Amino acid sequence: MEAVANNQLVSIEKPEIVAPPNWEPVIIGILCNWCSYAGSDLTGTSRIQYPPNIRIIRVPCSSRVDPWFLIKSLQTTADGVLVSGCHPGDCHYISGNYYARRRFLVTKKLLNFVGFHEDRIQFSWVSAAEGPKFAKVVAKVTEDIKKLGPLHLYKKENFEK
Amino acid sequence: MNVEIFVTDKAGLQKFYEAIIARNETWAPVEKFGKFDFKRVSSLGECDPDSPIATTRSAKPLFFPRSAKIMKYTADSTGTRVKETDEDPFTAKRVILGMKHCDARSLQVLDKVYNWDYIDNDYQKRRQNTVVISTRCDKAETHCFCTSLDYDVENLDAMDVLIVNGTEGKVHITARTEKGDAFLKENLDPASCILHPVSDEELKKQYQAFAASFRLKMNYKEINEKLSKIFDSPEFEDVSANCISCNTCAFVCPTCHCFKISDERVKDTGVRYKSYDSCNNGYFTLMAGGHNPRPVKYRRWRQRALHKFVYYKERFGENLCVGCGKCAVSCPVNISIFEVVNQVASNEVV
Amino acid sequence: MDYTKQIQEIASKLFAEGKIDVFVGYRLTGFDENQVPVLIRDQKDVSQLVFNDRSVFNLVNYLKYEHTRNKRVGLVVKGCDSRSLNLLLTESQVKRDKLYVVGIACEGVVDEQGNKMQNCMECVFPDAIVADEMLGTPHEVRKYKVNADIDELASKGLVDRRVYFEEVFENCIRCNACRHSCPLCYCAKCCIDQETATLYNGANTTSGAFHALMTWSLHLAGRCVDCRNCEKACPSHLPLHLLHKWNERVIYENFQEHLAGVHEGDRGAFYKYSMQDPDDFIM
Amino acid sequence: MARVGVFVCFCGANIADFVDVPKVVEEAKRIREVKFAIDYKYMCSDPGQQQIRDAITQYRLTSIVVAACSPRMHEKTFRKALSDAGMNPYLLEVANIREHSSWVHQKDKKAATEKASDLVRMAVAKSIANEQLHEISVPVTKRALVIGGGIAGIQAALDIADARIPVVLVEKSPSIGGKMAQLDETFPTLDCSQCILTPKMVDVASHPYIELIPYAEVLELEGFVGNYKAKIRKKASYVNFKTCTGCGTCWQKCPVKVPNEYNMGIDKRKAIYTPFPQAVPNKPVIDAAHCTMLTKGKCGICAKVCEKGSIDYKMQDEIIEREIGAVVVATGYDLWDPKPYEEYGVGRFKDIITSLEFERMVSANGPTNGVPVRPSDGKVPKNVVFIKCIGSRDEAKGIEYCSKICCMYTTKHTILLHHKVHDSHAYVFYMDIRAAGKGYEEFVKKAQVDTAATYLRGRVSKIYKKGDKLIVRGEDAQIGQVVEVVADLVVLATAVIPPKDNPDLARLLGVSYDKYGYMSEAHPKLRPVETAKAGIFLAGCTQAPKDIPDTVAQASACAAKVCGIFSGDTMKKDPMISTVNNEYCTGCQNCVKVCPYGAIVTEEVPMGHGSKEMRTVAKINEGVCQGCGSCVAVCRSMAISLAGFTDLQIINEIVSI
Repeated sequence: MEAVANNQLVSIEKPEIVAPPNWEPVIIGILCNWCSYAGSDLTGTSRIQYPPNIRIIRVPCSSRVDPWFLIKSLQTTADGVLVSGCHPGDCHYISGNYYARRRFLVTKKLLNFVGFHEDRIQFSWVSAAEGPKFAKVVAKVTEDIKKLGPLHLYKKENFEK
Repeated sequence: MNVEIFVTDKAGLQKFYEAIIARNETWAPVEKFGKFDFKRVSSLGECDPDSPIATTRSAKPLFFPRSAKIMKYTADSTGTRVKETDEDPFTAKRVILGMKHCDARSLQVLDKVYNWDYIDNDYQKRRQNTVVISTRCDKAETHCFCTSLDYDVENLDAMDVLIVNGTEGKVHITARTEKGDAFLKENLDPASCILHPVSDEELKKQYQAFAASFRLKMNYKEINEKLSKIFDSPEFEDVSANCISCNTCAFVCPTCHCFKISDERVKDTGVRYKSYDSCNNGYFTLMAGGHNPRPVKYRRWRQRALHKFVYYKERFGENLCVGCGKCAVSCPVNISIFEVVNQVASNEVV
Repeated sequence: MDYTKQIQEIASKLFAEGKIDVFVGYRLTGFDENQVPVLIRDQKDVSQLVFNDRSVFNLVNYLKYEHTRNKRVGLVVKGCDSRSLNLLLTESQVKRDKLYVVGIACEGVVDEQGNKMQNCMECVFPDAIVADEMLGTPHEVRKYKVNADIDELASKGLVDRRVYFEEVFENCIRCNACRHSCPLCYCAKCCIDQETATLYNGANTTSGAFHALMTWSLHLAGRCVDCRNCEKACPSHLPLHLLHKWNERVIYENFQEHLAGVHEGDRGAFYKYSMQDPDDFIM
Repeated sequence: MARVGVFVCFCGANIADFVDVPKVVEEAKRIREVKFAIDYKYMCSDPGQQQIRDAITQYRLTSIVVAACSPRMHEKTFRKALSDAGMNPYLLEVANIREHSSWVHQKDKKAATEKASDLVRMAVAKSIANEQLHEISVPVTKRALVIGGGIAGIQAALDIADARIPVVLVEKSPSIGGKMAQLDETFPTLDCSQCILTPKMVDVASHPYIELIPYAEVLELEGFVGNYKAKIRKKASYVNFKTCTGCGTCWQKCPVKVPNEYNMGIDKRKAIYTPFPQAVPNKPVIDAAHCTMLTKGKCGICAKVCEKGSIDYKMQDEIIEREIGAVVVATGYDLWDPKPYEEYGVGRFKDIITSLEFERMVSANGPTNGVPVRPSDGKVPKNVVFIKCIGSRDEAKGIEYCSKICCMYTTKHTILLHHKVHDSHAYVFYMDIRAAGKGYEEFVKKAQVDTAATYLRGRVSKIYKKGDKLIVRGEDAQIGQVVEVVADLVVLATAVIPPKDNPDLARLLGVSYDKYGYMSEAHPKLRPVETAKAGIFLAGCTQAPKDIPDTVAQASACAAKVCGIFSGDTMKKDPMISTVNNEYCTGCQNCVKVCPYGAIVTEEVPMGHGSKEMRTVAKINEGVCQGCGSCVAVCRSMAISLAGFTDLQIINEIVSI
């Protein structure tokens, strides 16, 4: 609490870790090809601006996202992860996002249980038409994770930021 | 060397420990989740050096770490550069308290292999910089059989300082090596002790009581000989049937020293690790071409038993077993290596 | 709860009738009250078999090794064990017609100190679900209870939980006894054992242990039957049940009260879905 | 070791203005595996592609990273460049530094550059793990399914069938013809709609390659391009079409009267009916909701009077299954219900009608024999007010887009009014006159002169009743005054909207759709008739509002696409599919359970080398697999991998940010 009073940003999970000055979080965005990736392209074509912290990885479907991608991300380069897919019922592959949704919930709750702030792992449904929504989602996730401070849990030892 | 025996009482011992902890980097058995394990300690309150319960895992990780970083490298377009790894936390000068005799003995066994064709400098450094203080057990546990093996438990010189609980609350402290002698001079306040003037009779008495408490007894020479002849014994299949190949025995064993080398890379930085491995692991012997000479449990079990009691003996003149019983204690299905080797050896090949 | 005699009789009969090649049961260690799983291959060894409240280990685990593969197996299962057997049947790992299952209406087993195991006190299905023959008086199906440890830990703050689990992962020595003792971990090669440098998670460090245990518990989420083989196997005595029970609770509360291995053909919570699944955590 | 070439595009100023491109190149050059990196103004241009081709041979590159626009845009282009240079096209990775960096971080060049560098590094890391992939050949069922029998469906079906490819044409209503059959004359030529449409309808009915299934709907479509299986429900018509001669006695005698949909409910039809006289097929169906024999079991007159005994009250819905290679979706459009315009008195004033109602009235075969009348008193109106953009371009009440056709048909309506009622006068309230199209502007100009209609630019604010007249109050923006027009009849040019069940159909087909319910094309400019799902094409208003010439053009384009698929006995398929590593597969069959396409089966393989013991493993049917990766994520032993998106590729991306 003291550190906060001094206007220093600390890691929410490990308050002893203080963010370096001008610290910017790295967020990994894993997007499904048909809805969210197309939606993020639309954000681009519409020139809607959003914070530059997100790094986007394209996968065919949200159901391709194995929970260990999220674990690995948080253990290496990321301070937070966003996974985005098609809205329920709109999956290009019929039912992929329904399976993915179950895995996401359990993964999120489990990571939260062992001490990660729940906002480190976020999910969204963004359709190919929702360019503005994608920008809003990224802005929100970035803002959330900025508040949480740097992630310093179980990082791989050879990871140097 | 000339043996001096210091005699003190429980309180004096506590003071001795406190002095050690205050002056040295000290490792001692600490309880976590109901099991004891060697941990770095900063006060006597954290640990229990005289715990009658042996540590679940041996002191091996302090000399042969679970995952040692053997190098660190970066790779970019200008080339691959090996970077200095962080300082090895185990090569600092340190003291280990509360090591049982079997654990201490295991270091002598390991020394053989680490000084063999390749001299492992890190290991040597760790050994040289460590003072081992060992307390003799008062009583054997269920799976203990150290007295049945090829070393003299009573006159063991694997520890630098030996502590023995005598009668009437007396505690005997002896240096067993020169390093130990020097250490005692530095850390033990002679004022709190009586210098034992006479023979070490009391120690002998304690040892006899301790030796009498063993349930398991075997003739290791017979075992060595019989096992060397029964490579094809079908008995191995029987004794390995309830093994679940879980590797626990090798990981807790003080003498198992198999490892694997693997790289982990993030961004352009990689670390090369040397981590524990176990011959019970199904793909321990899997070769790059896909062939696996030990695809089934009994072959792996045979390797384990024979390596411990035949191969190592042939090469280094020692059993690769110190009779600590840690494997049997930790085995999820309560398999005891004592029973296994005896069972195999008792069924001679026709 | 002592069915030693009955089980010896059943095994003896099965061998005499030539119905089985191997019988998986328990025998005494020979030096204390604890028991060792035993694979009996001959009628003359049947007298080794015992069964009482110290018959803890889930024998279904033995169905994945070469000693039982493609053989006709007799097997003793308690309630939790039978649920894992149910999953193995569903996941085509064993063939029902090759098994002779002796089901136990289980009164609960005890740990090495003789105290009743925590999972037995919270057991929902004490009676074997899959069985050719039942021993004991059947129980009513009990109500699902949230694990007490979970409740306590979940009510703590984020930092406290982090501190607690950091200790857990730090004490893991990555011997993999947990996964080898788990009847549901039967993969030929575990996904955690990767060799490629970027995929590698094998380092025997806290972060490696975190990765391994997280991945492992997610692979068992919605499948774990709470037999606690893993916890008993763990040489560091880690509270592994916390991860599984937490997942079980999340799944039970969110996915139509799913419990693993209760119904034949139910593969676990991640291999089905419902339109009613919670969606509010997704933006 | 991998030798990667990195090619960074300026995209003119699109990337270069907001990302420091030379810096990105410089950063890329620092990566160990990158052996060549360069920037260029337009990488997608031929000289740009030439650079890639040259570098591949000169630097012996093993994979290529192009940092440019979205891979959804030019991945194919660059893949082609790779294969032209003799390299496997799937060794390409695209780093999306335009849509994901330069266009969205225009205010922060430093951050955008950093991000672009990261994206390149990720793409390089991924590309190192790329494998050579080869296109897959899949056998093709040469039969097309056309959904919807309006002019789009008719045109597509005829064009495909003329190429001697069998077509199954499914129409929801009892007759094909669609909306165009309801029109009187068509702009800008004032052709008689019926005269140009009905011959095509007859052609459909008689074409040897067309199987017409009217009064039916598609229930299920499973499979994949070239190998779909469609389940079609043919609704019970209660009339045996095989024996019915279409004589008409039944509907003449039927006592039940129902509002006639074809005439927008202005007159009545019977419970047994053909939608209109020129219907194809010209056989009646029984409207089960209204027939008293079917609802109450009383009547049965039609069965009595039918000489052929064609009436069968016990007829059931029939499920028809067809194997299909490609699908054309031509479900057309609906008109927006103007009810939200309460201030106009919609619903309260009978003399406010929609344009399609007006169209039916002025139609020669319409309910009023071609003369417009006031619904309230049947009198012929003199002053008629046309109001455009009802629902269109109206975010508050209707939809945002322009319905495209209303300007033109309203112009047409002023002409038709002028023709039918010589002494009438038309007033047109408009926002803009959008007359882009061949002959359209001329048509509007001529109409304005010929009809002397009064064009008032402005929105109508209110309509109220005064006596039997309607007073239309609106603004004339050109003179900046509020005007009031005394009208006998008000015609609302209601917006074009997608059919209500379009999203349902889209979901059933696995096609994406936009927020209005129009189905989405694969690319708005370059792939306007394809959907993102291979083998499914869009014709007409199911994609967006359009007029008849555009619809017909798109329908023919669909036909060309379908014929393209069917040009060989097999077709090429993307190799981004799953494969099973038998060594690791445990045979648990979780993948079989979650695969949405049923693409995974099991096979028996030996336990080990030369072993006689067998075990079960999963096997992917590569023709059926669509590459979603669901199976990969549920495969605990990591035995399945998805080409192009392997675990190694994705993790490489993650760890190299």
